[in-house]
Amino acid sequence: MDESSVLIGGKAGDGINSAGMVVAHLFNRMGYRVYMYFDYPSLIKGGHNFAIVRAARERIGAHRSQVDFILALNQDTVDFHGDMVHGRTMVLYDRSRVRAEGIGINLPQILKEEEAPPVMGNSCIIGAFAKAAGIEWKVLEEVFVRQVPKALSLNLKVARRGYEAASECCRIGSLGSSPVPVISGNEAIGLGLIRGGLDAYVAYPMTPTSNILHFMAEVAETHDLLVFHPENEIAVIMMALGLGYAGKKAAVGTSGGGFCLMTEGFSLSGMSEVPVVVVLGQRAGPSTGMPTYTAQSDLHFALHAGQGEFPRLVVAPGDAEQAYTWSDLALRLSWKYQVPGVILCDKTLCEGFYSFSRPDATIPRIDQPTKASPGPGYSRYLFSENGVSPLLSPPCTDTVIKVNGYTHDQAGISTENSEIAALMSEKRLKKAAALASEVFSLNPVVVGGDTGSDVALICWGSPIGVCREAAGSMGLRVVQPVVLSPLPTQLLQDALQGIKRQIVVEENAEGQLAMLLARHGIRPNLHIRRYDGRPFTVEELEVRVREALA
Amino acid sequence: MDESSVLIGGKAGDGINSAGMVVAHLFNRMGYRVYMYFDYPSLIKGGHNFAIVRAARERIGAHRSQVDFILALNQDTVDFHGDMVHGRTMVLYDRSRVRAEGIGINLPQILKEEEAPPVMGNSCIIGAFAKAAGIEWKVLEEVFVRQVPKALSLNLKVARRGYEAASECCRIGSLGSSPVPVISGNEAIGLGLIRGGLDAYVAYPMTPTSNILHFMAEVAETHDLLVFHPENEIAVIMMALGLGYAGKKAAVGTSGGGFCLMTEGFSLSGMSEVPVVVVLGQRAGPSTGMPTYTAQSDLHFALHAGQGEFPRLVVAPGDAEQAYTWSDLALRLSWKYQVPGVILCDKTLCEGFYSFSRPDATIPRIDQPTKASPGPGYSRYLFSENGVSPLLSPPCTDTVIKVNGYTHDQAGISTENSEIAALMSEKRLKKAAALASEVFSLNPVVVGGDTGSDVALICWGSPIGVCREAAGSMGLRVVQPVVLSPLPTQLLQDALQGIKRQIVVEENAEGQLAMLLARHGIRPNLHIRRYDGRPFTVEELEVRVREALA
Amino acid sequence: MTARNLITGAQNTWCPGCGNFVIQFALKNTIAALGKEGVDSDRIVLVSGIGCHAKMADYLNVNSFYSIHGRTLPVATAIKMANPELVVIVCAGDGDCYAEGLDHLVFAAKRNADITLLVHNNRVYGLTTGQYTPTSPLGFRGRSTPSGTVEEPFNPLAIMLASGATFVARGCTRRMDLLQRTVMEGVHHPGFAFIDVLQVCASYYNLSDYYEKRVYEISDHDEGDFEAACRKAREWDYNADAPIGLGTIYRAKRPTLEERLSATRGTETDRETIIRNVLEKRT
Amino acid sequence: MTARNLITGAQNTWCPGCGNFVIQFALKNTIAALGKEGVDSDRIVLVSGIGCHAKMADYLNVNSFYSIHGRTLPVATAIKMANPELVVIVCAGDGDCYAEGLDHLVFAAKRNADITLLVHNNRVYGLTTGQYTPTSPLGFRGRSTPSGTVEEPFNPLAIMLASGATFVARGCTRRMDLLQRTVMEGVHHPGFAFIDVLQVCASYYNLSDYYEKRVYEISDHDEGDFEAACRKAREWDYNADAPIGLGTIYRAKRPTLEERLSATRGTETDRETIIRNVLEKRT
Ligand SMILES: Cc1ncc(C[n+]2csc(CCOP(=O)(O)OP(=O)(O)O)c2C)c(N)n1
Ligand SMILES: Cc1ncc(C[n+]2csc(CCOP(=O)(O)OP(=O)(O)O)c2C)c(N)n1
Ligand code: SF4
Ligand code: SF4
Ligand SMILES: [Mg+2]
Ligand SMILES: [Mg+2]
Repeated sequence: MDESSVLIGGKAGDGINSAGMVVAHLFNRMGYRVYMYFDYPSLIKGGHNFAIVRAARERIGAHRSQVDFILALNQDTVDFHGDMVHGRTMVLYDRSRVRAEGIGINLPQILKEEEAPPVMGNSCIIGAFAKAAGIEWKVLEEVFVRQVPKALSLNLKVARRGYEAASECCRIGSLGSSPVPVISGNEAIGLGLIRGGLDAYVAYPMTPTSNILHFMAEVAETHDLLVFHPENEIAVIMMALGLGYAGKKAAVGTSGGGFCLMTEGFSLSGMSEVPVVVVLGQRAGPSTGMPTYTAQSDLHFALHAGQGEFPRLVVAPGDAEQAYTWSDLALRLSWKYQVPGVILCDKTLCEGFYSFSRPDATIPRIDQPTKASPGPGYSRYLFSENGVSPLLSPPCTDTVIKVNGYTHDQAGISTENSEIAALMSEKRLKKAAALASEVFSLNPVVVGGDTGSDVALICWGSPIGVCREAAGSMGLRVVQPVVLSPLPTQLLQDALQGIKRQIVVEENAEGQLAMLLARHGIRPNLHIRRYDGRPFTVEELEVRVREALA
Repeated sequence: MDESSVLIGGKAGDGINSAGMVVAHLFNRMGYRVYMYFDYPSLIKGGHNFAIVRAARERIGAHRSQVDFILALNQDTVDFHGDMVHGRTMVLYDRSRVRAEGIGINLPQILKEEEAPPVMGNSCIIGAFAKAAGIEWKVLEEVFVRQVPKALSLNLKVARRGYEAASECCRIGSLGSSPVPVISGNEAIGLGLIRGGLDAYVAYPMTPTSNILHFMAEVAETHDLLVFHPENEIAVIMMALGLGYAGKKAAVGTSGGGFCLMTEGFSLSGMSEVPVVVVLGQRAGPSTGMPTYTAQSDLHFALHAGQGEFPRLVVAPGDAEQAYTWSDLALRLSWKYQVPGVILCDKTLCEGFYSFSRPDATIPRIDQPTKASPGPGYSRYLFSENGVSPLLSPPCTDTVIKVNGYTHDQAGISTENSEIAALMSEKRLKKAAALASEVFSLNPVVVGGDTGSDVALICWGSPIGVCREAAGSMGLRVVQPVVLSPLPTQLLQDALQGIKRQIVVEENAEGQLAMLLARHGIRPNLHIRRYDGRPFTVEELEVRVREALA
Repeated sequence: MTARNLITGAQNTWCPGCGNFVIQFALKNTIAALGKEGVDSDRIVLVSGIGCHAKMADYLNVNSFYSIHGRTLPVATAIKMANPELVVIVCAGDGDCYAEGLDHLVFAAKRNADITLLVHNNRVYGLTTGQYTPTSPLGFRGRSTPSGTVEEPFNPLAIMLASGATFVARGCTRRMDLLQRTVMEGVHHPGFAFIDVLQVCASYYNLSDYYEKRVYEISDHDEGDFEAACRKAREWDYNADAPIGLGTIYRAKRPTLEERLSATRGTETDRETIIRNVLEKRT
Repeated sequence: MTARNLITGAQNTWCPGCGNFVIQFALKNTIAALGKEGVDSDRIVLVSGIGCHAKMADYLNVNSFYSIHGRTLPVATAIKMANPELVVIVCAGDGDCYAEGLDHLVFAAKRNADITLLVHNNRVYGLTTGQYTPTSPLGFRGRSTPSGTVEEPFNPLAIMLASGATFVARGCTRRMDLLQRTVMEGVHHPGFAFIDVLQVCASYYNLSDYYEKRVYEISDHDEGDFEAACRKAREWDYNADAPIGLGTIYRAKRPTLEERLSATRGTETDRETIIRNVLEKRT
């Protein structure tokens, strides 16, 4: 078997997310590349959670409409996902609570016999799954040793009981490749920022980026990183700017509602030229919307947030490697050009898990601008050819460093002089141009699929995963602008050369990328949109593409 | 003489704004239509302020590069405005402080003799101006009686001394038309909102809309209007939404920085369908920028503020009549379609003064949707053909009225159901479509100038005044979309029918209207932009248009 | 109005053992009791923030404004300003009301609008899975502070007293009856009623036993004595161990915001008149 | 560093008679005195909000972050967290710090970052031409309240004490010397130093005579006694007439935010190591 999909479902509190991760690591050990989608409502205990783990020979970033195994810890897992069942789908379930056909395991009884707590039910069902899927016990043991942080031996015991209670129904073979790390999009962003030189991370919790805060806080237990969670998002961005002024590279993370509160500071970043990087994790809006469900509906908000005109970097990575690469680059570019940056992601990317191959070798180097020299003559906003002024942070001997959110002169003193105001506005335009030309050289438009096709799927962000697959299976070209501001229009046009039909695939209702392209003279006429909080599956997209082309 | 321009300048604290208004009213009494531009830095006492009063036979909304009279209460008024002098410019000045050529008046001596306080210097110089301009004393007396609120007789005495000290150098004749009200753009907005049914105005002070707050607070002394100034702009918009929920029509006013803080509430308005109207007065940004200077650089921010997708109304009136009309309409439309609305204005409009002829007869009627019926079956978010649900406010007998910023079902209860989420998203799209079709019928695109020309000036907001004049003198068409969201694309295309060269005139650096038009397939290739905080003058625009066409 | 089921059909998604059930019960009973006093349930408006606490808006079958994180109080104040006939009750969280939107809390106390605030103070961010809040003790290990917080908690009661609140009380979900009495007192209080409810979070900060051992009902205490109220409020600092008094700590009489507003407001209602008057002055 | 003119060439645009000149003078002298103590002016960072007060950032020739309305304190706290070597002084307005950004003030007190805050409390919005602020007296007729406000002022000192501030003081621009001493004490205080400066606004709320008659220098007062500090803070409520004490009201010792942060922080600095460690665990 070349690929396999497993759905595991249960109540919030049953540990579905970690169980899914263990399943993912079983495949990982056997040399598969995995992707995991985790679906959960906004509540803490109860309700219905499920994870879909998909394993394949090649790198993937999407799940399918059907699954080969269902691991049911509650009845909902069987009842709600009937449409995902195909002829050979095997259901493993907790016999004590679930009525289904397949392999029933009496979880409570096993747990009771082993004196294990209820949350270990998932280990037991995983054991059963391993057996059913013909996965060797050794593999499971290895994975548990590495991935189960607490009560390993009891978990193993319970898993063994599950293993023994089930029977093999197929055999998922090892592929021989070595395992690679499996990380979430959030972790990829965090690691990319750290690689880019991050000194501090400031955030107020908000799905889907809270886990970056948790991840960074954990890293900071051993690593020299400042992680702070203040009273609200206004404080978050203002602290980041204070840190930036004082010479620390700082990033913040939030979602749309929190970003609203940051917009005033974001504009201050634009004017004061104190950089900051905002990780903006999109979720279904408007307002609180569906906090744990996905969307791509904040693109134009990110492009235009904050009063007045100033250059900004907006990157929208679509998978873990891109997230790592572009978080690194975003931090470097924001600092180099002294502009605010946005890493625009979404719940699917943030909380999805991906097999991760370090792309470090392919990450372009960003040269740093020439160093500033301290001294009484220092001007924080010195005019220069490309608009970028040499940057210093206090304390510097005999140097006064003034940053200012008012219109200011080169020294940073407020002014209302019309000529200086115009020059400073032009300084910002020059920085935008310089940033755009550097972006041009960074491969900001990804072209994939069948590059000979005259049909292109155009997408941004996390749907790249599903688009790549659909394009692969249907022989289409895929074009993904990773940088959305400054938009690499020329490269996009090149990428779309020879294309007769352009289909924009987006997870929003208004067609936000389509709008942006139209503004730049690219006017695709086919659109596929989904706006119910759920990401496209491979099959769904294929059907929609066929419909669109019909 | 058909028109006349007067510049009066002095320190902040000299009462330049009110002095300008008195001069404006002199012309008004004589049947002229007036426009006043007031230029002041962000400080309370000192510095240099000036007002340019321009009077003409027809309605105007811009000032010229040159003036016929300069009334100088300080030396700066002479020194800074040398470029505004033409061959016959007459300078009247305070001889004790200013060196100039023209008519010098010894203000301190007159004030001392009349035992008048220093601030009455402006009355004295106005008296001198009236004499120099050949304006009858009776006119001045009438204006003072109506417009000088305090110490009338002393002010008149001082003015008389000025009148007597000067000599006539020309004669500005009466035109015979009756005087009309002279109001600021801010007042026009305030009155329009009141006409539209406003119950409450909530604001935190911020230039250039603070004066709406002050105006409304004054109105509320006699009128049954709730005016409240809370702790910050977050409280402002949340209070407005609370008022809206409880059945009061509420508007708020701010500028870009304050609007940033409102964006989260704005998105909540979109989701909860509790309407609110935001008066967004643009000023030079980013960030604090130049708080008392003008800009048109928040268009895209207004169009895209707030996470998620929801319909919004954005209107950008350009003069006092439009401000009155469209503030009225904005309030009515926001309530009818239960969407947030923005009245996008700028410092030039807000703090400029305009002769105002009530346009009430031409304001279209907005029908109200059918009434909701209370009772246990009431659903706040009932699905309907055009997406608009019947609106009720508590208390209503046996009726539970739930509004919600989460994705919700028809009853207003939170849901994460994918079908309901999609349907609610479509409900919002339907409202957008319904709003767009009503906007279509409201004459949202103003076409003026020489409609036979194949060159068009395209503008939005306050530059309509200067564009109208330049178009008039140069024989061009003028096209002004007053509604920017939903953009009346078809009407714009109609308005641009037969146009060979389209020049977009904007007071920003990036060409925000041009971007918006491009997105909708209208791609003008000529651009005139100013971004130093100052509005275009008639002559400047004429020169720039000639350059652009060359 | 006709008798009404005060609970909606919405599925309840609080964790088993969550203190929010107790608050819901207290509120339901309070609303029912108000009905008997002649306060029609149609006149009740519930305003909530965002967090576990806020789900109350889905569960109670009364008018509600399910608002955004931290912003309950300006909404509630405005509803009361719009229509003083409405009885406005606010359910806020400690993250919500003590962190995200703390400023509004101080201003609500300062303004004395006649609304009742229940802070579901579980001393943790519940819905975002367990981070510290302004009332978590020093060193609290939450998901954003795995090595422990670096801040002492503040004492919300002390801040409320300093801000001019006219009714300051504390409840605990381990003491349902007392809580219900306190809520009723709060609603009856003419002015801003602040109730800090120590709410057990079963999943992220289960202080059931801790509270069980320390809480007591305040008695022999002069609610009108500001100094005594301050002492009582400071008895426990939300950090170190101490007895935790429950009940009303302070009560004072001051004109409400609505009363003062209606005293300064004009009466002319004809819009055409007002427009004409203004334009006349500007001519 | 070389001796430096502490005043920039920027044109000063405060009104004649404005109390801000006095604060500027006090700050300039403080910075000069710190220089003599070995605190290099290069290490001073001034953070300001937006308002008349904030122009200090243009006028003092030291490092500065001219921030936005109401948001000084998170900026200042972060600068100190980033580099504890810096001496961070904040000039905020009463509209700025008591209205727009009040939440940050409470949290600054709670966190005890070692920064010094001067609130230029002119009890009015100066730069936006005269509206009431949270410390304007009840009935104040400003441009947004022509019939008088409907709110009592709050007492910022009382709120600071309730919020855990470790240094609470009051100054007045009518008492320049005392103000300067108080500022110096604030800067020397290891922790968050809060100084409410009663600043005369010559144009919109000239209380020169009012203060002249009522202010006195606090003496015979135990700055370490919290209860005494509360009484002293409440002596004048910013509303009714009462003697107005100036000087330091409260002082306590508590670890600073920076100290606590550095105690919990890891030490590994090699980025590649950390990335590899994480990825290893995820394989
Ligand atoms: C502006 C904003 N920031 C962050 C969030 C994410 N968020 C939702 S609930 C919550 C915390 C809730 O904690 P608390 O208010 O204490 O309520 P509890 O869940 O404990 O009842 C947060 C941070 C949000 N919804 N909005
Ligand atoms: C978010 C925001 N809201 C409003 C303003 C407008 N504004 C500028 S200064 C100011 C008031 C200043 O008052 P205060 O803080 O007391 O300072 P003062 O001028 O009295 O020194 C306001 C409201 C702003 N700049 N930013
Ligand atoms: S997380 Fe805590 S507060 Fe939230 S529902 Fe569960 S027990 Fe209650
Ligand atoms: S308005 Fe008041 S605070 Fe502002 S500069 Fe003038 S006197 Fe000073
Ligand atoms: Mg909580
Ligand atoms: Mg002030």
